[in-house]
Amino acid sequence: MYAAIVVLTAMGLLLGYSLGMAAKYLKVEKDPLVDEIEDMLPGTNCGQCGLPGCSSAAQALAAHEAPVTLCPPGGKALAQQLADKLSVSVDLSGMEEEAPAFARIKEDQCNGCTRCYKVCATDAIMGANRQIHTVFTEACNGCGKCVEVCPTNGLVLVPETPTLRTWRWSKPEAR
Amino acid sequence: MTTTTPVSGPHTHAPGGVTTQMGWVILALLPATAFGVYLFGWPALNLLLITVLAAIAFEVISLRIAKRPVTPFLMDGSALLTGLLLALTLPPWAPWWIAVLGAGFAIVVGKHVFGGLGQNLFNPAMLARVALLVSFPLEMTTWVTPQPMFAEGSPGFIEGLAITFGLAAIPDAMTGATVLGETQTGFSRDLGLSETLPGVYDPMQQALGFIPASMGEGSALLLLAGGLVLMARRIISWEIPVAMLGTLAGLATIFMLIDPERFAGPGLHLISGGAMLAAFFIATDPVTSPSTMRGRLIFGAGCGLLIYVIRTWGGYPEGIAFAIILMNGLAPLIDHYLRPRTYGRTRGGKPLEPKASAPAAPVTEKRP
Amino acid sequence: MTTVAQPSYRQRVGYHSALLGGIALMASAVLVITDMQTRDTIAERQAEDFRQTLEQVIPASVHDNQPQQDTYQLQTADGSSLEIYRARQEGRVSAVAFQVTGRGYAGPIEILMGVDAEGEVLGVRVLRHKETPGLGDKIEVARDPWILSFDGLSLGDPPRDDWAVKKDGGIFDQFTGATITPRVVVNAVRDGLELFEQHRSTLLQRGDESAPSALAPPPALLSPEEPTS
Amino acid sequence: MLSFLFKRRAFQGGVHPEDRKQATSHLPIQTLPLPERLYVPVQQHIGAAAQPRVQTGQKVLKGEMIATGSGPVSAAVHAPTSGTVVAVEPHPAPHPSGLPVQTIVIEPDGDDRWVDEPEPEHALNLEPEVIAQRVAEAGVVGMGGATFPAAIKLNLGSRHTIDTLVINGSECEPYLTCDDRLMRERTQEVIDGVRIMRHALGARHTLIVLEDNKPEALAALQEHLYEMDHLEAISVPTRYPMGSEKHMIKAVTGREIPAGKLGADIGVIVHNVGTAYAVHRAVRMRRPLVSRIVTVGGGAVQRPANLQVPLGTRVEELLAYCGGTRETPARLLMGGPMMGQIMPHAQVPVVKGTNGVIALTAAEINIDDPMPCIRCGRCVAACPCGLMPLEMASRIRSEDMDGAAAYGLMDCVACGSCSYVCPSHIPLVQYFQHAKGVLADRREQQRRQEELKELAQQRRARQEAEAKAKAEAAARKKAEREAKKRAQQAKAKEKPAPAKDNEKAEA
Amino acid sequence: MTEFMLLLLGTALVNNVVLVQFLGLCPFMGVSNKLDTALSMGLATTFVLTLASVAGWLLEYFVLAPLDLGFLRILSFILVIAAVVQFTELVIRKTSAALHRVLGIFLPLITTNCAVLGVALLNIQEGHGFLQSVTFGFGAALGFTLVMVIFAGLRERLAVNNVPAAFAGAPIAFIVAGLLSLGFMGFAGLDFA
Amino acid sequence: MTHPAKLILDDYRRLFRDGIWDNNVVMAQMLALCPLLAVTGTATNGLGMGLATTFVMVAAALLISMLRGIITPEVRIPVFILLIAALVTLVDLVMNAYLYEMHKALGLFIPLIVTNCAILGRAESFASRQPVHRAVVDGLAMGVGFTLILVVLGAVREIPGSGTLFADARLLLGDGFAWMELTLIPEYRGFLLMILPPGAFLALGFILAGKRVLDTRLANRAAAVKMAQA
Ligand SMILES: Cc1cc2nc3c(=O)[nH]c(=O)nc-3n(C[C@H](O)[C@H](O)[C@H](O)COP(=O)(O)O)c2cc1C
Ligand SMILES: Cc1cc2nc3c(=O)[nH]c(=O)nc-3n(C[C@H](O)[C@H](O)[C@H](O)COP(=O)(O)O)c2cc1C
Ligand SMILES: Cc1cc2nc3c(=O)[nH]c(=O)nc-3n(C[C@H](O)[C@H](O)[C@H](O)COP(=O)(O)O)c2cc1C
Ligand SMILES: Cc1cc2nc3c(=O)[nH]c(=O)nc-3n(C[C@H](O)[C@H](O)[C@H](O)CO)c2cc1C
Ligand code: SF4
Ligand code: SF4
Ligand code: SF4
Ligand code: SF4
Ligand code: FES
Repeated sequence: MYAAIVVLTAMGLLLGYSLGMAAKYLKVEKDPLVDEIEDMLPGTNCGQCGLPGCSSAAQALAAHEAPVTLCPPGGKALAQQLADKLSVSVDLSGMEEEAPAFARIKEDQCNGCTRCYKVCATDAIMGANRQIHTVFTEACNGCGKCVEVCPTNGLVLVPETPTLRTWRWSKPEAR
Repeated sequence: MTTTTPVSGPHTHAPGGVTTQMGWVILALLPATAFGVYLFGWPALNLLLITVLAAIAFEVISLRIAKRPVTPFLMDGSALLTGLLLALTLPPWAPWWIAVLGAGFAIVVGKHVFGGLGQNLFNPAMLARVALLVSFPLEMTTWVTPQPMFAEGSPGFIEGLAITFGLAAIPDAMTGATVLGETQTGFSRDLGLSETLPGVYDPMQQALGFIPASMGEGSALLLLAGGLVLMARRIISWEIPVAMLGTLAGLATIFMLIDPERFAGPGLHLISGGAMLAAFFIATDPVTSPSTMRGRLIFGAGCGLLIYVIRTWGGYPEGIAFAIILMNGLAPLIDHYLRPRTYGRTRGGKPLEPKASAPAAPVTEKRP
Repeated sequence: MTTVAQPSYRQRVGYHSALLGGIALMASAVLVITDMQTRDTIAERQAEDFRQTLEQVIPASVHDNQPQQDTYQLQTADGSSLEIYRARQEGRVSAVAFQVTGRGYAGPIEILMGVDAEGEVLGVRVLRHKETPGLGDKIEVARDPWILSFDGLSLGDPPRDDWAVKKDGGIFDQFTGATITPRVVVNAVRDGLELFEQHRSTLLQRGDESAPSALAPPPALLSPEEPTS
Repeated sequence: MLSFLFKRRAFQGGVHPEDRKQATSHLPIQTLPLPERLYVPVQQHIGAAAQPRVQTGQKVLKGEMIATGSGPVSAAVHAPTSGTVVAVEPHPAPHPSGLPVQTIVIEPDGDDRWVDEPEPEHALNLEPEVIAQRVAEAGVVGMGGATFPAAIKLNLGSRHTIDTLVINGSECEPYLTCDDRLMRERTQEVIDGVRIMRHALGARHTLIVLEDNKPEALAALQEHLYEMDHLEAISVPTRYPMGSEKHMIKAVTGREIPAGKLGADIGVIVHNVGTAYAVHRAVRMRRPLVSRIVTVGGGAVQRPANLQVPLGTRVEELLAYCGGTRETPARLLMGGPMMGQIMPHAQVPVVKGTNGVIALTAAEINIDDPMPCIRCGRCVAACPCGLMPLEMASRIRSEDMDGAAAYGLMDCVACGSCSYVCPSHIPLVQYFQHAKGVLADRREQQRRQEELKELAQQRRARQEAEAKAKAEAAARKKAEREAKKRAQQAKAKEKPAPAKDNEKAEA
Repeated sequence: MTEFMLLLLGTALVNNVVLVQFLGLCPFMGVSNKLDTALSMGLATTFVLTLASVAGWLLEYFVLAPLDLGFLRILSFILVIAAVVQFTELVIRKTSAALHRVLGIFLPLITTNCAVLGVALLNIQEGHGFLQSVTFGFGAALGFTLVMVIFAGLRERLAVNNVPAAFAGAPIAFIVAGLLSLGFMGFAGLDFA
Repeated sequence: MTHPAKLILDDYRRLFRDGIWDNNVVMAQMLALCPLLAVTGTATNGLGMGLATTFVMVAAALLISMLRGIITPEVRIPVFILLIAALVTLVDLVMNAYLYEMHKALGLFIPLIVTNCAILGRAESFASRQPVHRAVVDGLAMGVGFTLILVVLGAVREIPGSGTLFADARLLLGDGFAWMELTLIPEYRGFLLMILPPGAFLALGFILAGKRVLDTRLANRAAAVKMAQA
């Protein structure tokens, strides 16, 4: 009977020892995942995800604390990429592929306060103090921050007007 | 002259649709079915009708539950075909509840839990047959010798009903075993083929169907004819039947040459146990077989191999249903790994190397 | 849990080792005690289990010993050995039990049979089989009394040719739709009886000579080829 | 017995749609009278839209350039007749969406007067670059349907070695007979255009390839070709999509264009016969592309015809000329029934790529409501590109666009063979078009995101730099202040303990 | 040789660990969404299972049996398996970073794959010899990998099919596993005699 | 202010709700499948397995939660496994000695409680981070949830499969429980498929689908109620 105790204790000691050594000499370095994810995010730190910016979003994602669908500017495509990266399965069918929208300044209401100019993360708004501002559509990511700060409600988000170039075939109805 | 939603081309279509295809398959099965009904009399007709009607009823119920339109899906004829094929593989005098249970399993578990037509991964009729076989081996292995309709001694209409509805037992004198069952029983008594086969196996009778068997097992010749019609109409492809029957015959020949006492020859394998039905009508079920040519060759060969292995060494006297279900399971893998070569790419999917300015085009010589 | 700061001694390899070792020590200690507590009971249970089966093929009325402890290795003609359990009445071998195997429909069928000194079947039970439930499993006494139909039969009664299922011209019932299983069992029992007949003298006389003992004699002492006087 | 199964084929896959050409193949080309107004879109080709260079009210002459090509891939647009520009405004495009596109509306004056009357040229003496330039000036685009600016393809001879020029006269779409008639009626002009192109490309071999259902055109061509010219007309089996560049090359040269490459990369260039004719007009006659031949057909049309039509004519005029429709067409198409586009209404204009105006009855369309895929594999067998349409479609249906791409979505030429044979009548091509659109959107979005990221980083860098500069400036100021203070203090009290000051500075 | 081939076939097909013996079902259900992952998991399991069979056999016949410590079997086997898994991970990490990336995340899962412990215990219960144990372990792993890959193929198809909402996901996966195991019943009683 | 005892009770109620329905080992976590499918030929076997597993779960939760202070991440898993394995061996030995018939029926699957993924999983994710009382209640809840699904699946297979319910309950629970053994359909030959391996998978598939339907119904109803209130 003592054999039992001896054998098992010895095994325990041995295993504990080897695991300890393993832990010591084969430490996994810091998770590179966070960086990789951060690279995938839009990087505009727009805050639409409700987190203080893309790098915290990346951390939350890596820790599986945030859904892969968190980033509206990234859209469905990003959600899919993130899902693949994190090997989680998500049902994205509910996620609307939102048509991108752009800010437009109603010129008659702009008083040139420059507030929108200051919040825009991508420098999409041009204009000087006390002059009518304009939005450079190519650089606008539709985050809507400028709309929020405008004191005269002079900014609106409008969807892109469809053209032959942006027109797409719809998905057929399946039975 | 205005179209509301734009639709993409093509704006024309080849004749025919799903219903047409199913219709042809049913048509091609009719001669063998009619002959089977004639051979096994009223009980067989009852069973056929019950199976088909039950299949249709379960289809309607399932569609209702799934809140899908009933008419278009019922009209496609696939439920009818599933029922018909199942009926053809049952013992012709099996009781009614076998038919109902089988049709229910095929349509509900085999088809509609997957989402209905085209979504199922396994052949519904074969699933039902296997489920019945493992659950009710007695009923599923009680075969009768042919009792042609209106012939002397064969059951009349009323007796037929009695047999189907379990009110009258099948007279022992009328029961018999299929050839494959007989050989298997023989091996358990240490009898070789030369002792078991005489008396139970006559190639001609077997091919015509005058044997204790299911309706779809006998009349191998009629089934072959029906299958060839389907092939000619391009409703089924040639790959699966050829590969399956070829493999089966090949293996049978090889092993027969090794030990004729233990291993039956290709003739017996091809015309018994529903090999013809399976090769032309069941393994070719488009939904559950691969969709590429090479895939179908592999699929057919796999069916042949498994049928031979299970028949010869397995515990069950027949291998077809099992083989087909197993190969159905492999079909997605086959389709995944055996894709056709894409134009401009290697088989592996890499772009071809550009053959910069090859020598003179070969056809220039061909001026008429 | 990972973020909790660990005291430094916990990061030493020795600590891991000791921790695992210590827990292993405690675990093994507990198990050793349990083992000591249950070991005998388990052995008893197993013995009891077997005794009950034996009891079914050798009724208690024909013996006053413990047949499961009175074993004997019979060397059969094909060179293998067969374990024989001997029942004794006042030291004389009154019956024996042994195992026979047949190849059934779906695998081997292991059968335990008891035969009395006259060569009459005392009882037959199936120990293990893989036959189809609902079809071949009627050979289990719990499902069907069919297996009891062997009781009291012997090689001569019925005559040898009648040791077969009815379908093969014998006297035993087959089951509807399953002939193979009963056929195999009938054949196996008949073979068992023939084996008994063949070795009858060895089986019975051997027992006569040696005094009843709780322990089976070491096989080395028993060489069946050796004629007994 | 099974030999029919193993017949070697020019290319794998393909289908045999009923060709239905007999209604128009015997009808000579008629000239459509000038309509009241012409609607000339500035975008009639692949690439960037042309820039209008006329104003409302301006008079224009036939062949006058009214919009210039802009950017590397673009094509000029010319006035189809003489008249007045009455508007430059958005007008429904000949496109399934019917979305508006910038259009120059011209009211013809009825004179149909050319800008100039140049002499025919000895085109074969010209340098290849000059030929290409003339073609570009004439606004010639591929007339086979792709409408790729022809000059760019003619210039490829300078960068690639082109050994074979293939002239695509296969016209594999049902109903269409415009190329057939062109080859039969203007044989010499076509051949001349071919020679010019061959000269521009420096190709050694030239093949004019026809499907074997156009024996008259083949005979007409062969009559005008002579042996030593290394220019020959051959026929190939009739099988859709023989006209597709990739498959035609495979059929006549046995070569395959590697994925992602052009025909030029393997030394072959394909041009349509209509393009050849347009090149002849442009280079030899110095006439820009202002009209084209259009087949008006389909069961719903009273009197099908082959018409020479000024570009910008509205489709309804063509139909009216042909006696109108006998029943409301179930679908009105521009192009053939396989690859043609459905038109939202008949008020869209004929453009450079319009080879047919087809009004189909429901019976001709023969498309039922879609059923689920039964995995019959017909689409796989039909696909000339060796794809598995069913797998791509099922992935697209479940929104797995990347999965579809992995199955070769981008190798699909949208020929429609798969949809044509599908017994379940699944609109496979539309699935593919939809998915290609989604993927394009995604690429576009990704590109934007990259740009935006860049912008955001720049801004951040700028802000940081500014902040740093500010901080530095503040520090400098502070230091200066301190220094001043110290100087003042030093001045004020000549003898304080200097150590104390040092300590403060350090802190 | 034939004996071992037959044991191998029998273990892989006839008594398939997953579909017939009901072992290793959690990874079978959990890691079979994607074909590639399933294959990797199968390979990792094959390695560990074979090694665990060997280790278990050695432990039983060199330590436990001589010392009459049958009751410590479970305990010591699972410890050995944990060690084998850990060891495998170390080796793979040291030798091939690429392989580790593919198999790495699965290795910890294997410790709790009951097929590993189950097969090691079955080896002892059936009284297999050393070579038999190896064959049995390898065969079981082969069977595991086989059905895992087949199942993953089927599930990839299911993912793009139109399965009703009530059945989508886990329910239909179980039903498919059931139907597959119905097919595998065809191998029951397979007897190459 | 809510009484602290009520708070604790609410907490326990949540834990039980989780264990039995919302986060059920089988129906939500998809773990512990092997014993589940393997032993549920009859409801009785399911019950036996469930009780044994519950015991191990509770005891493991207790021990692990108690030891959580001294265990280091490096040897965490081996320690857990070691503890669980010891407990299982204990159960094995005790059942072998005192519930011999049941032990025979459950066979290989008693030792395999060790690798029952659910136990280790729960130890990792719950017991090793929670105070003893919560860990134990959670273990119990998970165990009960597992036992329930075992019994339900056993019943779903046993009734059509052999026409009985709780056959041989006497062997597990003692002669006092003979009343539980019901023969629902006498002289029934049985839909064998249900007790064969395929039946196990199929039955579980349908049970899961049933739960899905029930859950959506409940969610819809809850949503409707909320709508009505708003
Ligand atoms: C699924 C299945 C299970 C079977 N199980 C058994 C069995 O357990 N025992 C048996 O003797 N025959 C079994 N059979 C064999 C057939 O019933 C066989 O035809 C019969 O044993 C031959 O005997 P018969 O002369 O009574 O027809 C089974 C057959 C099938 C298809
Ligand atoms: C499916 C398909 C079918 C085509 N059919 C024809 C055709 O019948 N005739 C034709 O000239 N071009 C056809 N084309 C276009 C050719 O691929 C190619 O673009 C054209 O012949 C090049 O000549 P172009 O640039 O002069 O138009 C087809 C393209 C595709 C993808
Ligand atoms: C799900 C189901 C299973 C059945 N299983 C059996 C069966 O195993 N054996 C049987 O004789 N009848 C079975 N039946 C049929 C009915 O019990 C039928 O009434 C019965 O067979 C008639 O009795 P008889 O065959 O003894 O005349 C089943 C019916 C259903 C719906
Ligand atoms: C050539 C052909 C063979 C078929 N074979 C079967 C069959 O063996 N079993 C079956 O249930 N349905 C068969 N069907 C019908 C149909 O494909 C089947 O109901 C689907 O599997 C249900 O989704 C067949 C259909 C065709 C066209
Ligand atoms: S919503 Fe997207 S872009 Fe905006 S901060 Fe969050 S992660 Fe960055
Ligand atoms: S929405 Fe406004 S703030 Fe946001 S990117 Fe566009 S212009 Fe800038
Ligand atoms: S042709 Fe249609 S039904 Fe057939 S496989 Fe292709 S998509 Fe499916
Ligand atoms: S449309 Fe695309 S997928 Fe369909 S046949 Fe043509 S090339 Fe193949
Ligand atoms: S219980 Fe999870 S793998 Fe067996």
